[in-house]
Amino acid sequence: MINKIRESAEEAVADVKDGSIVLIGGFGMTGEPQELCDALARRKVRDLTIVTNNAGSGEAGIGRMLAEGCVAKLVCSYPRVPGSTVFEELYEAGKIDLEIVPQGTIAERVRAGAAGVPAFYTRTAWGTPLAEGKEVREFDGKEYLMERAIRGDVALVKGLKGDRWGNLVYTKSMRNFNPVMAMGAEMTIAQVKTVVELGELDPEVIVTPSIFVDRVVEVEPMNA
Amino acid sequence: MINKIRESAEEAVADVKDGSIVLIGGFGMTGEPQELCDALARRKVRDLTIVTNNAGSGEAGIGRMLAEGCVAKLVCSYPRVPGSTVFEELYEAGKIDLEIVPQGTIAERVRAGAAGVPAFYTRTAWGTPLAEGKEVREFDGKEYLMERAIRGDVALVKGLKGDRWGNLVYTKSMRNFNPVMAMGAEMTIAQVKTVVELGELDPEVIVTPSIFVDRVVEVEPMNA
Amino acid sequence: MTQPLNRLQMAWRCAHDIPEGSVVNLGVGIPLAVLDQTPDDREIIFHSENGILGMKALDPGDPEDPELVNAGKRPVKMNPGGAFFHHADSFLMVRGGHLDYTVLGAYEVAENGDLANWRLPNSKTAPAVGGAMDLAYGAKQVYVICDHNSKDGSPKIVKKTELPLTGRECVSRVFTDIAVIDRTPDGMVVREMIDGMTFDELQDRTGATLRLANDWKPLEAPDLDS
Amino acid sequence: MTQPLNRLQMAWRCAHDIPEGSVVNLGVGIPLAVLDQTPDDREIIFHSENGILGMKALDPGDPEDPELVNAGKRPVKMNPGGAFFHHADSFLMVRGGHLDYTVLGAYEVAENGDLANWRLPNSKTAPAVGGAMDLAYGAKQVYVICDHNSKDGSPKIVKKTELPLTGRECVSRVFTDIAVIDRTPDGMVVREMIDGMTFDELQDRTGATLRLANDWKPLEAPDLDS
Repeated sequence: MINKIRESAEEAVADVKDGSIVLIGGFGMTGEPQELCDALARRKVRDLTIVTNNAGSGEAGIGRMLAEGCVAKLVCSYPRVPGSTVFEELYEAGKIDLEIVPQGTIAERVRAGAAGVPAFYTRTAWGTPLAEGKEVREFDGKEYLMERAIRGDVALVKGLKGDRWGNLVYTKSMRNFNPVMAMGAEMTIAQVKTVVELGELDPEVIVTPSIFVDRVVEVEPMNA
Repeated sequence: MINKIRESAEEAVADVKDGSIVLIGGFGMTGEPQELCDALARRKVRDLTIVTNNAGSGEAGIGRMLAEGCVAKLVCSYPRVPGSTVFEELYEAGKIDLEIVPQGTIAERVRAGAAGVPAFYTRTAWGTPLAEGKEVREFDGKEYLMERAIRGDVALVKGLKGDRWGNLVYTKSMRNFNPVMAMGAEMTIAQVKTVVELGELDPEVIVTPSIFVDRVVEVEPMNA
Repeated sequence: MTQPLNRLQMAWRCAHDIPEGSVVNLGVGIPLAVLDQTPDDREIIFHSENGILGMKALDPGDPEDPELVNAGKRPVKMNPGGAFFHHADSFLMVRGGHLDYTVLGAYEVAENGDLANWRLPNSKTAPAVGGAMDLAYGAKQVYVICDHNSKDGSPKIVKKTELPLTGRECVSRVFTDIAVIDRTPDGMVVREMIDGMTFDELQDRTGATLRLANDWKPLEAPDLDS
Repeated sequence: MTQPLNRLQMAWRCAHDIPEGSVVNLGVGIPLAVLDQTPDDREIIFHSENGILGMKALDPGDPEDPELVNAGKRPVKMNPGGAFFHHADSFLMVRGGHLDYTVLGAYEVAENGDLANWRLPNSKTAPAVGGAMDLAYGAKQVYVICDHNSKDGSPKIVKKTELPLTGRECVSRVFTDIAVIDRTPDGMVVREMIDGMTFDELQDRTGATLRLANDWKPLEAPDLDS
């Protein structure tokens, strides 16, 4: 029997290695897999590169991973959000690398990695400082930048419901980056509010099909 | 008030021009927007390039467009299906151009066109006859082909339900290429089994959001 | 001379120019106020880059749902006909040219339409771009709402930008507190300016070379508390 | 000598090698028969490129639904846990390396793993590739089911392919009517051959150079009507 259910966030992240590339879903607090991030932070994993849209808020989740010194590099579009004081301190002290990527380019680079596309061209950021060092190529009279795929070792995502095969559904705007990150890593770990019986999720409405998910853990969220 | 509902298939396709690139959803008969194709065929539109997975079956839908001489070029992965006699005759008589594209490359090229990506790299078809004339480039020690985006002038798709904003849902494996083609054209025309009131489709389960769809027509399908 | 428009009035004036049926993305900051200023009888589909089409401003007393927020991470609600989707699909919409309008803030707009809105010079804080660069090239029309001048009086509409760019030649119209200005192939054209202001006064407060439209009108907005 | 396996037996033998929990795509033709030959107590997630995970073979008497078909356009049904998605997502799964196995048919398999399965030489009919090229490079393991020899006796497992390629160096295991053969870094290794056949006889019927595994076993399958 296929059973991807894990008993705890600790168990689910127990073998994440130092130096991993970790994709993390969420947009600000909404959809951030906070309990999985906390479990990683408690393990004091080191030298992670994390790919996520923001830099965490407050002292839980991504913010806690930063505070615990787990993160060597942050790839994101917008590290400045209210409450992201930890990141700013590390950044000003030169203790963390930052790669700023336009929000849609993060999503597209991760999707490309998920789709076996090593590189693609996009207009976004052409002619701006974020184009520095990137190949420029003309198609049909317009110039585009070449962007490389991002592939994660691990993805941490948050869903509303999940089943033992790994199917996930979300709710409202907590969906955001979660299904994208879920496709983008060798090992995808999902925290959900509720584990449901196999077959309970309608095949028409599953957003992240089982194939992308390796582990599912039901957590009691702090801010449920 | 936004109202994308059209009264008939004829009205919905009335202004499709000769020479257009027309993306057509469906996989074999399943999900093929037959009544829209028939309406185009009756108009005897000429010199179309159609992008679709198969070459139609029988004498309705895509098969009828071929029989009526609407199609100058077919871009597809698999023109040989039972009942696709019309295509074979045109092909053997040299009366139609054929571009064979791997099935996933069709989907990815159309999605790229929808996403503002003019070109991307893929491993599929590398080292095969379908790689001829395509740029080869190495990333991380492996060679890939460059594929160009496909962008349609018109897309014809089939849904189960649609609303006046243009939101669509499908059922089971009729979904197939339909949501992909729906994203990929300047003008997307959807035939649905049922037009529903705005708000009746749950925002969590809409597969093709309104932004991609320009016209919706309720048809009484022949094989309902 | 009429008072310059406040922020809500600028948002109101911008909302006024967005026709029914448009799909519109609103940048963080003043542009998000367009959501509240859209006439109730006008059907507009608002896109939020975090995966929403059809969002709507909360009415006073509406419950706030932390799982239903806009790009500024503030709670919103949904119109009938709305839909949720993930970030890759959301930015496919943005980057594939599917949005009719985006409304963005600006530090500088150049007379060729160059936009700078993400990074101030000599900033010690970490850079942050969000979805601005995606939107600048993605939407069919890029509208900008910004004060006409910075607090130190320097113009935001300039001959040539000096700040790091968000996108080149992308801005189509600018709504400021004192004017509405189109970027056209022939340069910057003033469509509206507040009553009592002369063209010369407006030009003095502007870095770019302006031209006054023959059919220019006074810039007006209802009273709105900002 | 034992009878060569029929098509259902080849599919059964292949199904036997796919472990529980795998995600598997089946090519059109004999490979699709693997769907029917999978042990009931083994949970395998079957992918169909037309947008299905979790499909299942119809049981006798099950209704046929024209809107629920596999890649061969034949009706199927769903297992609990299945999901529908569109073609771009479906081929993201294929091309992004998310499938554990694909099972394909073959005209030729070369000893370096090159696969030709889409185009016969001098064919007057239109070419047709479907999803074979996507699958050949996409799945982690590419299994092939084919007769060991063509009707004219020529081998399908060859030194070097002569037909148009589907993919290079992609095949990992071949199930024929008389043998199971692995493609390894050291060449083609025979894991099983039917009882009573000698290695020399098998080699005579094969274009590629074979090596017999030390722990080779007889190739066996239950009676199945083809």
